[in-house]
Amino acid sequence: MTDAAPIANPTGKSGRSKPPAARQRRTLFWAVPLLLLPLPLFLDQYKQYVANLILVYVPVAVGFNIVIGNLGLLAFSNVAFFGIGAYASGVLALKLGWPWWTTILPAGLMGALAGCTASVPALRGVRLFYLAIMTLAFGELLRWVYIRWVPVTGGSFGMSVPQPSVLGWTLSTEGQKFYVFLVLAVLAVVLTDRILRSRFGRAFMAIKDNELAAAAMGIPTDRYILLAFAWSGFVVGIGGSMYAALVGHVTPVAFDLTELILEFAVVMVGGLGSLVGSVVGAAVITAAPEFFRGLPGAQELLFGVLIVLVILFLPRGLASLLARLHPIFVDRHYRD
Amino acid sequence: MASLLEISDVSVRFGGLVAVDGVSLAVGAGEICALIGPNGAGKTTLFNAVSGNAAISSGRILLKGEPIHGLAPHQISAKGVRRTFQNGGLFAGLTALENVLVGLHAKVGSGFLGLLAGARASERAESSSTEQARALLDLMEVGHIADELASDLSGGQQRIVEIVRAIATEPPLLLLDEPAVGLAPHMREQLVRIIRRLAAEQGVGILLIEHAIELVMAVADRVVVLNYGRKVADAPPEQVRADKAVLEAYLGHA
Amino acid sequence: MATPDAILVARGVEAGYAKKQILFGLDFSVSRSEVVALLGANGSGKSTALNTVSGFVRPQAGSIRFEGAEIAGKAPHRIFRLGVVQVSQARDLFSEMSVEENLRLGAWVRGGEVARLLDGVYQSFPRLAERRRQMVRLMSGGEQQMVAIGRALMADPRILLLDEPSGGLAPSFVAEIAAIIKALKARGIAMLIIEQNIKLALSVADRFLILRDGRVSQQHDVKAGMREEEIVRRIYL
Amino acid sequence: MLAVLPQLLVSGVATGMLYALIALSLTVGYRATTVVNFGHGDMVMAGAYAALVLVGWGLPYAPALLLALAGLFLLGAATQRALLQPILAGPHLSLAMMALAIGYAMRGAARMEWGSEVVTLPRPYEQDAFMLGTVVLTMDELVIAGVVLALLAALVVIINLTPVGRLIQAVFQSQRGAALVGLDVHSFHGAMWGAGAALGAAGGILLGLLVPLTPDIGVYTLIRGFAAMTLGGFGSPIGAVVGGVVLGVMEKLLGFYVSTVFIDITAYLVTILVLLIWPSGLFGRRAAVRV
Repeated sequence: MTDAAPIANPTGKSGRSKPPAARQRRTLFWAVPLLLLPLPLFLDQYKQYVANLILVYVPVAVGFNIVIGNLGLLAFSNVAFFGIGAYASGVLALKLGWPWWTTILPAGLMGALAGCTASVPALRGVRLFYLAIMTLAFGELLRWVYIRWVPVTGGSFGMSVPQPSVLGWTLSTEGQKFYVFLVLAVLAVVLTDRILRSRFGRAFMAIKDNELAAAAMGIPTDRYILLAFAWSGFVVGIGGSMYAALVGHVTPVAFDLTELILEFAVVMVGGLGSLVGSVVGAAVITAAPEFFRGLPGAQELLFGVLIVLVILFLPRGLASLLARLHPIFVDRHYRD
Repeated sequence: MASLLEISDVSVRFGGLVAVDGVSLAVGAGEICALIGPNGAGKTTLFNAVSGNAAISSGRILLKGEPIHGLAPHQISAKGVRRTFQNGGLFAGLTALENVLVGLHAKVGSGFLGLLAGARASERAESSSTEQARALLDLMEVGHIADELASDLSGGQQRIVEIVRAIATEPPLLLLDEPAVGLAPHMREQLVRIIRRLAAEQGVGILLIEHAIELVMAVADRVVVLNYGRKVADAPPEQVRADKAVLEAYLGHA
Repeated sequence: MATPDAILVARGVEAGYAKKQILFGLDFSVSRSEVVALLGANGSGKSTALNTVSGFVRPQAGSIRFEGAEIAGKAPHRIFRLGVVQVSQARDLFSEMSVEENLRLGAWVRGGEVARLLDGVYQSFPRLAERRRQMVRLMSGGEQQMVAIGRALMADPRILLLDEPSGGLAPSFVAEIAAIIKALKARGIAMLIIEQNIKLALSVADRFLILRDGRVSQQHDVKAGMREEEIVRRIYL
Repeated sequence: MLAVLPQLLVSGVATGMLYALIALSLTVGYRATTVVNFGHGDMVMAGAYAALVLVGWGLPYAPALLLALAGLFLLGAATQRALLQPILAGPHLSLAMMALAIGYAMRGAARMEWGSEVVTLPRPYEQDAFMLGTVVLTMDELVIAGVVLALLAALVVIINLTPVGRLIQAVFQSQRGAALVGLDVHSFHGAMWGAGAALGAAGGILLGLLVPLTPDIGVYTLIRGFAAMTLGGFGSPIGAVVGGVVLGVMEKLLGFYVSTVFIDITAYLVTILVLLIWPSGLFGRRAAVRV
């Protein structure tokens, strides 16, 4: 009987851990990066590159997760934001000669603009698979723009991005990039955490759970869907800018459907709707392929199987495992 | 004096079906009006018309003398009409407290950029509304479950949290869609207490749909009976109970 | 409660959807050739009870025996094969097909003599015989209800589960449906009926059960002659 | 400029027939389960490679192709029953991801085997071309059109004249109704995904005539299948066929008269514009998607 628990007593559920206090979480978001500071001392150039790539995928996953995990819309426009950010940084640096660090914000803003565009179908009431297909087509359409707009993008061969610099300092080693990337990744996580814990984040999750009831609470759902897409585009766009700086070469191939599945995998394996999950997913999924270099296809096969297993047996991702270890990892887990 | 809510001659049609057929009723401030009738009588449709979830095909719906039909649900909500849902409209992935905070959404008022910059003002807005939400949950005797996820609450607790959420902004009008369905007796008593307090202490006008007649008898000042989309009775509870037309409505034809 | 010739016996059935339990220990039985009506207010669990018997809702606990065999938790198509056939509230007809096509599909799994069964249905429903080529979508609600009952009869059911057969029908059709159910009863088909229309329910049932909060709160013999007003009070008021 | 129009139309229709087949194969699975199979393109790819392998083993053409189709039927049915059915009641997100992941794994497996080589399916006929007035018609185009028409005719016959077809129609009209007459809906779902995969595989084998096989052809086909489905109206079999042909013709016309870019992007534009402006498409009714 559901109403068995008398109202005057707390429901005696001892197993459930309460969401941690905001201060505790903040500690987590600052302490982990601090612990990572000496990392470049222990890694060779290649391993450092992989570590940097993980940091690139942190904002990408965080941004993507907002739309599919927190807002709960099946939209695949994240690769479009990622590509726009990378190309924005690349074009500004290569064609206009801007130092890389000044292109980060514009890349984010371009991503946000793409986010607003990608939200149009959702605002017009398109949902479910229809929304997935439309946003997927949007991303692919952009990829053709990269391929065909040769004077600006360099076409299929892409463009070389000049060595990144920050405030006049050139980032010549992977280790130097690491520190800049770390700051950006931490900012993406901390700021997104602020949003998710505020009335905005609550509105996103309310919309996901019950759009009708959300509107009945006076939430202008359209405005919040637009906002979620814009912030998602902004954060992922910055990830794109970091990617351009890391790889030094931006090509259309990097933003195809395979990339979409990779990013989808990061979020699903890490944990839908969970910030901790976004970070963990980025680390696991980015590091894993490095074990399969020189074995074309093995990585795809393994990822495919891994995702299948996660959906069947760990639907809330690795974050739910961590949450069992310590309440500080307890996050907004995906529920259905 | 104009009533708080005035529904006059409202009809709602879906295709060829007339779900609500020329119904008029009024609810005053601090008044509790119950809407009863057999399945398919049009009760929920009438509710949806008031909250903006269904379009009316004729008639008028006035809140404090001002027309609200034709507005979007979130606009009607902003004007002070809050509702609960028949099948539980709580946000399952949020805690009880967060659900109430969503109810307070419009009042929190932190700006987006200020929030990103970590401005004191937005933190203050958050923490003061959090306190307010906790106080409300305490007031309604469910303070101890504030940090439980809504999906982990019992059916009764969910109902009460949903009501707390609806009244968080102190709306003048509250619509309750079958608040007692599936509730254990002791929870029903608590519900009755809360509904009466809202009307008496805060002057909230309440329109509720309910099948549990003992609850209707206990709280309602007036009972409106619908059958086949039409109003067949509008009277104090005891009178309705004895009304022949009401019994007929429930019996059906054969 | 369970008479020796009970064919359907439910004991302590608990069932529901996702996190919402609806049935809390439901007990009832239906005897051979008996018509039992399930009455109750909204949310009392009537439809869930029916759907649990037919396998569309999987019970979490309890036992449901049909002619001695445990059917709780079995897939709907397996329960159907035993002759437990449901007419759902939404009717769920094949709306782009003709009356006869719908009827024939009813016999598809249990595989009786289609011609004989068809004749039987057309005799019970002369109205359908006249319209055997008509597309179901274009028929009135009452006629569709006849198709739905006819389709169930094509499976030669051992027990028929009817979910609000008079729901949404005009008064003239309600009388007609009542006549049909009485005719089926005369043929000795056991039935479990959910019905909002209490007059209709009382006119066809041998026994009625009142559901409240997911269990049977009262059960009465129709012959005992409780006043209708009293029943309405016990259910709703 | 106008002189080439007939030629464009003919080759557009031929390519469009192929799209039609793929859209139809997607529709079969979708109609049965109301789940869009995002991994369907990879079933198409797998069909082509399966045929390649079997022919490579020296099997005669006809049995090799039939065996490939049968294999894909089993693969489609098995993945549906084992991996999708358990989560069918769950969120759309998981369903989409599951289908993508299955496809992704298949693509990986194909890449491990054939990743670096470009392979083509051998033809059992000469690569001739015919002149019809001024219009060139290649043997490949003829074969594609012929096979697709034959398959469509077979499907029309099966669906309209056989008991199985009646049952398929019944499920498409009301799943619950089919369950109420005793159908095992789960097995039926599996069988329909199998049928969709097999039809898609036929499309993949034909596609092998037009383009060299790579493990990535699935993506190419998936996008065009979606576009054709959207244009024709989601879930409508006739719509899928008509939408496919119209898309094929549009690609050729826009590609020639406007810009070659359109050969690549017509499918995307069609998907976006149709869903935004005209969501029901040519033959669709209100979208029947499980919520």
